Amino acid sequence: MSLTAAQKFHAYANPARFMALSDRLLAPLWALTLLTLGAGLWFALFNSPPDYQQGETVRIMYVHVPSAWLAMLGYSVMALASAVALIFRHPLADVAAKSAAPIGAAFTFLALATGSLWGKPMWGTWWEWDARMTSVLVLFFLYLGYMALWATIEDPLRAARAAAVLALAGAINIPVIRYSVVWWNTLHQPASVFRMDGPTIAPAMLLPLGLMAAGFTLLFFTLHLVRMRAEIMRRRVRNLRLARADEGEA
Amino acid sequence: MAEFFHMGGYAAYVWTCYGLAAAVVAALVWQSLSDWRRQSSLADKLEKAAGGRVRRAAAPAREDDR
Amino acid sequence: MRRAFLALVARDIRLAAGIGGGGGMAVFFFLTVVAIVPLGVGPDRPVLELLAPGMLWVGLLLASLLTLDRMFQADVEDGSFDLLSMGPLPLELVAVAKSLAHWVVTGLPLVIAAPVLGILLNLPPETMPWLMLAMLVGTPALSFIGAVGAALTVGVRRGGLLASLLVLPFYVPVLIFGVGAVEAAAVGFEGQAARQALLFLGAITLAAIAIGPLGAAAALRAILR
Amino acid sequence: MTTSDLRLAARDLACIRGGRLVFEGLSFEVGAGHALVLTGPNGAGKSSLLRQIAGLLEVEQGEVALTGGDPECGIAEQSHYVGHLDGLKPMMSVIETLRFWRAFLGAGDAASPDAALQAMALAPLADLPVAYLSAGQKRRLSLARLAVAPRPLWLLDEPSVALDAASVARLRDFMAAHLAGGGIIVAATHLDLGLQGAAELRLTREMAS
Repeated sequence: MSLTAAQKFHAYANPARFMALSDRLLAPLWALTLLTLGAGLWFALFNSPPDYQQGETVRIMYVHVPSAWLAMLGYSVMALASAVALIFRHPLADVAAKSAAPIGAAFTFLALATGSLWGKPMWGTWWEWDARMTSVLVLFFLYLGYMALWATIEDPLRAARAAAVLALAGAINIPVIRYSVVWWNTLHQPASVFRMDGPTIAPAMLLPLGLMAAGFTLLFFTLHLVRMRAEIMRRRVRNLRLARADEGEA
Repeated sequence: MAEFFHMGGYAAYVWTCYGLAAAVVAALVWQSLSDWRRQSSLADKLEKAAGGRVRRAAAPAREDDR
Repeated sequence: MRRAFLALVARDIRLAAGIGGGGGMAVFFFLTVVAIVPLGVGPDRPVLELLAPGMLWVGLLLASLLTLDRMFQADVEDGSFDLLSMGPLPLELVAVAKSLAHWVVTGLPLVIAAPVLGILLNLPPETMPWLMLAMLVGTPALSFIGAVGAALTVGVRRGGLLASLLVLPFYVPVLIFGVGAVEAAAVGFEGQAARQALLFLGAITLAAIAIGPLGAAAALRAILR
Repeated sequence: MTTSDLRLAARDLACIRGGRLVFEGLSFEVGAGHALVLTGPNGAGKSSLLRQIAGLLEVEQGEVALTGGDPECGIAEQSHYVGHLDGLKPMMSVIETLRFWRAFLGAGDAASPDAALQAMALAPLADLPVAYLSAGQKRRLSLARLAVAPRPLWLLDEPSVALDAASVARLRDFMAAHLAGGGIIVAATHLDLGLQGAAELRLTREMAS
């Protein structure tokens, strides 16, 4: 097997600069995340009024909406990194893509579950096959499929390429799914009660929501860095072990 | 205080929501950090075992093994 | 002999849970199959409620079929099966160990995933315990009956498809009583009918555990020697 | 393993594969501490004969018996078989593989997995996944399996395939130790494995006709 220049670069790359930079960034990032999340929680739970229509359940929104936002942010990061990995073959890009997936999947799950917990008291049902929920569910499946693909191919170089293709295919597919589902759904059931628009948000709610969204986003990027570092280490371990298998003859 | 936990009769939903979110986030943070710790300590150990001999670090992946 | 048996079960579970083992794949497949139903039949809640028990069981059957063909095939392909068959464990017990491992890595997670899917299909919450109980009782039968199909198609190219065709007819009773238990529970009657269906399901599972490994071992002997 | 009256005997064996008669009328005897080397061209039935002895292939005619061993067990249970396939799982580590076979086969007073790795010079690779090993290392691992569970009869099909000179020497010592302990080896090989006082059984394609 002859390696292309890019593969060689990848296999031998020692992303020391990334490791050093991320090492310095992590502590302040954690501090900022905790601070923002703490402030967000304080406002969300203690210092914001109940909604005049939804009552106290509106507090679920402060978790639900940021989670849903991260679900999409996670996929965007993953797709973007996959594109960079495919086009420029940058060794860090597929590490970034792989590391974003579990975080995105976890928050997609959280968005679905908290939505369910919000739906029960408000709409009287845990689940409704409306356009938005259905497309988020499909997004969750895309995440799972992406992670399953990574888990199935042992060689990271090949897994990265296959997974990148899948992530990009999913990125193209998401709007298609979204609109097909809207169309499908309105055919059967006109959107009436189950609209997510809700009342326009009062400023008193905007602050906790904004803080929580910022906190979640910071958490996402902090975790993303941690996971990227772990992934780089995993590859280093793999390379060291392969080298040892070669040396084992001595 | 009791009123706060009562959440206007929606306590079960609101607190489950926050509890679930806390659990998922905690699990994610824990898993990420422990994975980092595990991989980096493994890498350290292997590097030490290689004793600086293996600065080239990488061998190309074997195609025939899978 | 007990040590050998446990070692084999542990190895198979570990292999299925690892890279390319397909342990989580069955649950993922189950999720997708069931979630796709409302997209096909429409999101009408009463309709979904009506379909839910049947769809959940059909999804479960398909998902457990998915991983069936690797039960013996993987070991036969890489030569481990020769070594396993020469060990102190009779082939019948090897089949029991493999069926058991298959159940632990596919059947059990499917049972745990089922209530979540029940919510998606608008299954009444009261019937949820019955659903899980029925699946818990019924899924071992799927693995143990499936072992015969897996053994019969060992060494066959694209054996997975053939194994599914061979095994599905034998899954029919499990499907009937499994759905029966959930539907009966939905109707009420203090669970009398549901209990009866569960008993039938249990009988089928016991029979499958008793007969499946014998059939699988016989098939393996006939085909591989 | 001091069952000195151990004896592997085959009488009038025949083998039919895919409707073709591979060999017939094959008889031989091997006693404790002795080796039988099977030679002959491809397709002469060396592998088939080994698989028949191991019970992996039906014996159409004649019989093969191991006497003087454990009367409770069949030949298969008293044998180690090393075939063309290594029977290794890529995702299990080297040491896990040996631990599994030790637990599965029943260890008795055999060598510990670590000692077995030492003997095959695999010790530094103990915690590597099998997927990372080269073909020769895999073969050595499947040979190390023979050390973790005691079996009086070894059936080896081209055991030296993919091995380098140093490893072949190790294999030689390994087999000599087994014979010295009163074991029996039946090996198919193209290579002179330097087995002391080994009898040779030459299979030819013409035997069938």
